[in-house]
Amino acid sequence: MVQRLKRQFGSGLNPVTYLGQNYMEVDRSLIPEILQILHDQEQFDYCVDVTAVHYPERQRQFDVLWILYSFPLNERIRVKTQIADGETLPTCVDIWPTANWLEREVFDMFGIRFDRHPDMKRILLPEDWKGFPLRKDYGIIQQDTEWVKINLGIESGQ
Amino acid sequence: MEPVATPFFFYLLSALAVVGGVLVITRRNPVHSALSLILTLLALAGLYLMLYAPFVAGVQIILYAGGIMVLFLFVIMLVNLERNQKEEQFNKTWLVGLVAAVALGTLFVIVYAKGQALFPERLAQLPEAQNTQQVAVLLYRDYMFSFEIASLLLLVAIIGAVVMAKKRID
Amino acid sequence: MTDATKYMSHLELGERDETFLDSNELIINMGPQHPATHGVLRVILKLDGEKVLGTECVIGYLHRGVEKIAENRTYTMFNPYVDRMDYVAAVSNGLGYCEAVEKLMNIQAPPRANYIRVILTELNRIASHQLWLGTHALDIGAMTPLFYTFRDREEILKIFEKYCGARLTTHAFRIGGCQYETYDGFEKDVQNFVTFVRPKIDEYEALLTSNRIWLERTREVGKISAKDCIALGVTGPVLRASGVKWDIRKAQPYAAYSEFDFEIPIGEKGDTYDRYLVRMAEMRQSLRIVEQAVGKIPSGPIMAKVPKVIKPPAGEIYHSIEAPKGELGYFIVSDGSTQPYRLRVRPPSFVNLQALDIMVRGQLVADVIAVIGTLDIVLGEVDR
Amino acid sequence: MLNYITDYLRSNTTPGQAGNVLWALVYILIIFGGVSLAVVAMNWLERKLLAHFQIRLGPMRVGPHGLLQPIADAIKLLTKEDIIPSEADKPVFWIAPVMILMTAFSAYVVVPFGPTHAVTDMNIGILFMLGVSSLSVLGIVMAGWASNSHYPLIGALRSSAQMVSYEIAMGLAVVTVILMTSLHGLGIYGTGAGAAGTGTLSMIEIVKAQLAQQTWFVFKFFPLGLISFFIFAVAMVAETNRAPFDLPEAESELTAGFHTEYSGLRWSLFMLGEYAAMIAVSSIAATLWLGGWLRPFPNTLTGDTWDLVFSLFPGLTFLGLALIAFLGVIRMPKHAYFRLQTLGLAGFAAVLALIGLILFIPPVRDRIQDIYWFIAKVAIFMYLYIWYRATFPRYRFDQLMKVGWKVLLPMGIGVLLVTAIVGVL
Repeated sequence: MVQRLKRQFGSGLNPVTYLGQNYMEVDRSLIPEILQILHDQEQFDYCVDVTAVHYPERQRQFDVLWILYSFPLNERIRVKTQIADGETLPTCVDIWPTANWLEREVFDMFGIRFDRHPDMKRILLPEDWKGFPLRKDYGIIQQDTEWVKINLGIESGQ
Repeated sequence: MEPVATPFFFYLLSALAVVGGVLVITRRNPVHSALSLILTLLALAGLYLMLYAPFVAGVQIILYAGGIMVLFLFVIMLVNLERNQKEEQFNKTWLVGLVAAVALGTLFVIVYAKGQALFPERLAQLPEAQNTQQVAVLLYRDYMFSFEIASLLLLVAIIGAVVMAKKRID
Repeated sequence: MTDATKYMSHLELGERDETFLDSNELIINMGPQHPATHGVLRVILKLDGEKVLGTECVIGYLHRGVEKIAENRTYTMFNPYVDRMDYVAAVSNGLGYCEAVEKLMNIQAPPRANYIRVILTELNRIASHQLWLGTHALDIGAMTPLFYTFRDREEILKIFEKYCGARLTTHAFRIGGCQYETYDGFEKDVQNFVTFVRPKIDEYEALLTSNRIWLERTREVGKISAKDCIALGVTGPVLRASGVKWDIRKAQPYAAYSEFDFEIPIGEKGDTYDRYLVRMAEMRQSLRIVEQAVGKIPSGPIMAKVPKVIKPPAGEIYHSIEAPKGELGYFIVSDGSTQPYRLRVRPPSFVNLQALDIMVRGQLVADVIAVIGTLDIVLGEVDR
Repeated sequence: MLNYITDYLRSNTTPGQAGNVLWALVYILIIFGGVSLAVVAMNWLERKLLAHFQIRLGPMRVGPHGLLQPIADAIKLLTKEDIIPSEADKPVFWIAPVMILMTAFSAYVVVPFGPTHAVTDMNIGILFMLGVSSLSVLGIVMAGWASNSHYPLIGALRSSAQMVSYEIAMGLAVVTVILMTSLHGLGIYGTGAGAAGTGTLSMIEIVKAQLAQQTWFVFKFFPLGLISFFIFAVAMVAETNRAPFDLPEAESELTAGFHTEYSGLRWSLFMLGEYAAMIAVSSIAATLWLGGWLRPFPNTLTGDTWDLVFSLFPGLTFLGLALIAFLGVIRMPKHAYFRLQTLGLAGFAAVLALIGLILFIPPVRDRIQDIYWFIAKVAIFMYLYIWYRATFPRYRFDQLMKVGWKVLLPMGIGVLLVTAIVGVL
């Protein structure tokens, strides 16, 4: 299967196996097409998870991952792509409805927007939260410090 | 049963009924009006009891106070109240209403004055215990036909209400 | 009430029932302080009379930033944190995490450790299902099963306490195996528990399974098809009740599950009643596993050779297990240091909760409660 | 004074019937006090019984076996802050609990605890009871509306819809019984002297008809009486909003239903009203179907011996209770800490035993019998109420309506028709 995809997409796709788990690194431009093919033709009917990893020192800061599973094949695969800060991704809610909340969580935690998502807003954090906590440059006591500055008039609560 | 302080209870109940009636039309809040109406109805039930008509009193409580008024309250609660409260309470037809009320009142007075002879000096001494039977005999023997017609009319009304409330069935 | 409308954006999808008496639409907030939402779940309901036109879940009240915490702790230090996600099935959480890290480091827990893990995890699954049954029945109005299930769950917690000193957030496993050897009489305790609880499960069923009111309340309520389940990523008993015979313990066995003989109970219709039956059957299957495991528990070490400082090589791993609620996955990215570079938890409750909307549309308010109960969510895991 | 009392006790009428205001007042006070006390006792019993159904102990701390718990509860409720929501409609919010309490208690005016033990023998007795208990809907609607909050409003709407619909089934079941008072059909049921009842709505006359026809109406025209009894027994649980029909108070859905916004004293008035209403409808059921104050087997087990045996029951009951209490004393932990509690329980047992012994004194024994059997029958219903609550899940609202309109109502009409036909045959 991976070979077939490799033939079809050439250099945009790089299949890797690590510790017995398959994943493929895919170019950002190929993402919508590959996800669609994985769902329609390769029977990956279950989207386990959508998540992201932040590498601030890289040019394209984010790895976005789709963890997929196929009930007929009993097989897992991960699709991975790199995007820069501010770049958006197409939503896959219309392929796997489950991606709805998962993508919202990615947005909530990393600030990666998904185009055409029906309800792109924060999910776990309050609407007025500042910053995206799972980015590496997000200071964990920043919120706290700000609060004590405003409310208690001291520099730091730590 | 030996009557107990009859005049006192009569005036008490009548006063309650009148006060309730006045409250019904003066309250701005429809729920309050409905509750006042219930007060009136209960006072009337008391008056029926004093007239040795316990069955009528019981029916008055069950049907009017317990049944119909609850439905009234239902409707009032479901309808948006805020708008009703802001509406002007006495609209321009109050004059007509007043005239009608005065006319009705005069009618009562005239009938009472002219036809006083028609009313018995004292209440006809119906045995209280047979009141229920009396009502039954009247309804199901003497006036059976009109009674059934009336119930048929109510049935038609119910069906009509359901049909009207139903918007459309696809 | 007013700010609820802010969240209503996608609720316009609900169609209005115009076939019968016109009535007011009502927006009601269920929760976050509500006895039937099992924690701090807030569900905004759009109602037509008592009929649900749409729902919107507002979650995150219990968000503690577990994934961010993981990035600031070493692998060993993070281990107790996972217990706090699904706190009624803490052992399963720990198992998933330990196995994921072991896989990343390419070490194998010794067989005895695996057996202990299986026994405790399955006991925990029974405890979790018992808690679910009690609260679910309470939501539907049957008070008594709650006390029965809590009485029997207590026996499991006692075993946990004797084994590792904690009852709820057990932190029973370590990366590479188990910290503690079983105490004297552990096998006997577990064996006694199995014989004790079998008739008790029949007792729960006697109260509910053929109770007319229970049937009316749960049959045809909150139906979800297998197709919808898969599309929405719903896993666990909810998926199995819809007729999909899928259980990670069988599909991709971990720990020592391949060595036991058990069945995957499935339902047919995917309604609340089927989910109830599936969970009841699962308890019995778990008892079977526990019985087998206790019978042939091997001797040997309980800890693999693990370096003092846990420093997995750079790389990434996804490992998932069958938690009582569904697929619990850990995705760990390591950069070769002592702390995970990124740790993602794939929580079953969070994903399953998404199905609430589709399950309750067109049903009544009372069914929302039944469905929230039957989804078996734990808010600690939904919000993390 | 003493003469006056003895005179009255010898007479054969109820105080209301005799136009005896003083005695009517005394009865009203006794009933008010007695019912309130019964509610308090029910409170304790319900908690205790539920606890034992649910493998718990229930209240154990306040007094021996939690006997003083209701008092502690009452003190707590009375001293609690009384909150009225600022958006509430105050006058209506005030009246609602009073309304419920009033209707619940005024129903007792016609309850016959014995042939002479009733405030009055109203000739529309049963109609009066149904009417007055139907008024409690008003109280609920008022409470729900006045709170000006969503949950109470929905709770009140549910509750009133439920009560209005079950009233119909209830009424049909009652009408069946009223028919039975005048019909004795086929000549095989009750042909004793005076068997030809005249048809009556009076509670006392209904019981007398059962005596005359030598059968409890639950067994009359078997199984018609039983079916109508069943209809009433179901409708009565729904009417009082108790499990499994406790939707208005479904705490998992509507928190506490129509009294969500109430607290302290006013809330306790609701509880008092609810329990009083439970006892009231139970007494209707006992009167209409289970022969009211009549002792079991009034016609088959006759004769002085049996009379004596049955008249010993009240005393024996109290002695039995005393025995249970004494067993409790024995099982109390032998520790200085529990000494006071043990003594208290022993005292309680002694009081029970004393009452039991007093009830064996012949004049008391004879007078108390009717009341004893009546209360015993009502107590069975109260136990059933608690039992239901421990066992059943809750119906959903539409299912509840379905049960009311599509099961009980047709059944009620059917039973009524068949009774009429069987009766005139």
